[in-house]
Amino acid sequence: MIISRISRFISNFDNLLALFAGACAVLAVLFVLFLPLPYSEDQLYPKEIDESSPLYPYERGGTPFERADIHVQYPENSPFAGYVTAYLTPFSLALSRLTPHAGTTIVAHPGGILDEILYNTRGLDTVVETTILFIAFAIGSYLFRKGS
Amino acid sequence: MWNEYSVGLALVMISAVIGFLALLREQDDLHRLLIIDLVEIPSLAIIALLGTDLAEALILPGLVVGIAELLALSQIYVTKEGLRKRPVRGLHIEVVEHAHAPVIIPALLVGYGIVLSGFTGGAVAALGAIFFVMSRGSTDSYELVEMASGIAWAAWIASFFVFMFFPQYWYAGVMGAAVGILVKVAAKMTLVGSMWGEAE
Amino acid sequence: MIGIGGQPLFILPFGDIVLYFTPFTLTLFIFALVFTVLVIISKPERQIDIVFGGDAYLAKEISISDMKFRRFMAIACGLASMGAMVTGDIFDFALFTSLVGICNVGIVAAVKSRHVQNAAYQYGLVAMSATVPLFAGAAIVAATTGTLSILQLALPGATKVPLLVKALLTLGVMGEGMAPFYAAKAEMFRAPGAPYVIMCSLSSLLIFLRVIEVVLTV
Amino acid sequence: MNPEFVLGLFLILAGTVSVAFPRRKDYITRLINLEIPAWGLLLLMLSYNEALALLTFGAVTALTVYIFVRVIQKREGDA
Repeated sequence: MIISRISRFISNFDNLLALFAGACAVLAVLFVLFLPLPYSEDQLYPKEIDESSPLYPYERGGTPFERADIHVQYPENSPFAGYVTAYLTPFSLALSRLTPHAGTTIVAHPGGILDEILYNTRGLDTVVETTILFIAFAIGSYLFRKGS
Repeated sequence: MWNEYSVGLALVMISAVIGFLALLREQDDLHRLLIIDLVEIPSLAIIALLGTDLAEALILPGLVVGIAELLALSQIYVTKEGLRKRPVRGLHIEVVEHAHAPVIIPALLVGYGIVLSGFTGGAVAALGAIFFVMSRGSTDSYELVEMASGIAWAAWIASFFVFMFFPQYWYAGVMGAAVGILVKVAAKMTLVGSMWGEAE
Repeated sequence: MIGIGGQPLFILPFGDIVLYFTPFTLTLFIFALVFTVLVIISKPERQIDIVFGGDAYLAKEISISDMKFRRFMAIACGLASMGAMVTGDIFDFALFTSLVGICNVGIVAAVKSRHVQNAAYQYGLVAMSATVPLFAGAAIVAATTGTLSILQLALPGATKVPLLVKALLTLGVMGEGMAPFYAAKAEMFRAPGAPYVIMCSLSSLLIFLRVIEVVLTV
Repeated sequence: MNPEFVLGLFLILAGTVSVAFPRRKDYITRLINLEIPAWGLLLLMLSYNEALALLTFGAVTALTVYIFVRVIQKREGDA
C-alpha cells in the first residue's frame, strides 16, 4: 500500500531532514516564481549616509546627551530613545576628532544606533538570543564533560 | 517593479534552492552539517537585503543563533559517533609554533574587542582567546570562564530592566549592557577553545 | 484588532516589542505555565524492564545529573513556549521558536543511548535548517510592510503580508516543532524520564497553534 | 546597483554551487569552499554599509572554522 510505504519512509528519521529540505526547496522555487515583491518605503530605523562625518556610515545626528531623531515603532514605549544613538564615550569622541576613518570602531563602542536598537527598543530580542546561546552551550559543555 | 530588492531576493533564493537540493541528496551526517552551515548564508543575505539599521540589528542575533546551534550539534555528533576519546592535534601552522606570535595576535584581537565592546567586541575578543588557548594547549580554568559568563549574563539582564523600567538611567544601562554582552559572548565562545584538546 | 484571537485583554510593552494577551494567547500561555510548574514539581518516573518468562526485572539506572540537566532543559522549554505564546513581534516570535527547538534537542540529547542520540542529531539538523525559512520570512515581512509588530499588521489599513511569506513562516515553525515525529518512535519513549519527553510534544503543539493565529492575523 | 552588490550576489550563487556540488567530495573541500559564499555575503553587507554586521560575521566565520576543523580532525583521525 502506498500509505504504509509513506509511513515507513517518514518513520525512518534519517529521511526526515531530506523531506524537510525538499519542502524548503519547493517553497523557495515557488517564491522565486511569484517574485517581484514591493519594497515598503516606510521603513523603521532608516539610514541616511553622510560621507563627510567621522562616524560614517553610522552618522544619525544628535550631540551627546541630546536626543537624536530616530524612527521607532512605538515612541511612547521608549521615551529616552535617541539618547544612546547620540552618545559618544570620551575615547570615541577623541577618536572621531583624530581620524575620519574609524566610524565603525566608534559606533561599536558603547553608544550608537545599534546599541539603541539591540539594548533599548528591541531589547527582548537580545534577551532571547543570549538565552539561545546559553542553552546551546549548556548542551555542548554537558555532553563534553559527561564522560570525563 | 523589478527593483534592487527583488533582484537580490531572486538570486539569493535560487542559491538557497541549490543548497537545499544538495541537502536533499546528502546522506553523510557531517556533510549535512556543512551544508546547513551553507544554507544559513542565504538566510543572512535575505536579512541584509533589508538595508536599514534594523537589518543589522537582526543579523547579529541570527549569526549568534547559528553558531550556538552549530556548536551543540557538533558536540552531539562527536558523542554519538563515539569519537570522544580521539585526540585532536594542535594547529600545525608555522607561525603558531614560534613563541611570540601566539601572544601578540591574541593581545591585539582581545584589545580591539574590548575597545569595540558589545556583540562585535565579544566575537572578536573570543577569536583572540581561542587562538591563544589553542596554541598553548588546554586550560583548566573551565569553571571560572563559565562563572564569568553567568555573572555577565545577570549584568546584561539587569541593564535590560533598567532600559525598560527606569529609562532615565539609560546611561547606566548602556554601560552595563555593553560590558555584559562583551564578557558573555567572549566567555561562551572561549569554551570552544577549551573543548579543543578534550582534556582528560 | 479583530482577529482569531479576539481583543487584547492587556498589553505589556518592552520598547518596540509588545507582548499582548488575547483570550486565545492567554489560554495557551496558562497551559504552558501549568505544564512548566508540573515539570518543576514532578519526580521523573523510573523505568522497569521485565524479562519475559521469568521473575527477573531490572530498574534502569539514571544518574542524578542526567535528570537535573533534562529538567533544566524542560523548564527552559516551557519558558520559551510561554514567551512564544504572547510575543507581539514577528522576529521575536522566530527567536522564541528556535529557542524551543534547541531546548527540545537538549531534552533528548542527554540520554546515553546511541540510538536516541542519533535521533537528537537528526532533529537538531532539521531545527537548524528551519531557522532559514523562519528568519528569512521575518525579514521579508519587515521589507514588504515596513513593520514587524503583529498589532500594527493587524490594523485594517495595514499592508498585507504576501501569502508565500506566511508559508515560509509556517514551514519554519513546522521544522522547529518536528520533535513529536521523533518522539513518536518507540525508541524515544524508551528514553527514561516521562514528563520531560512530553514537554517536546506539548511545546510543538503550542507553537503550531500560535503560528496559525499569527498567520491568520497578519 | 553598485559593483559590490552585483559581485556579492554572484559570489553567493557561485559559492553555493561550489559547496553543494564540489568536484572532490570530502569535508575539507567543502569547508574551504564555504569561504566563497561567505565572501559574497561580506560584499553584500558592504554594499549596504552594514560595517558592524560585516565585522561580526568575519569573527563568527573564523569561529565556525575552528568548530568544523575540530570535528573533522576527530572524524578523520585514527582511534
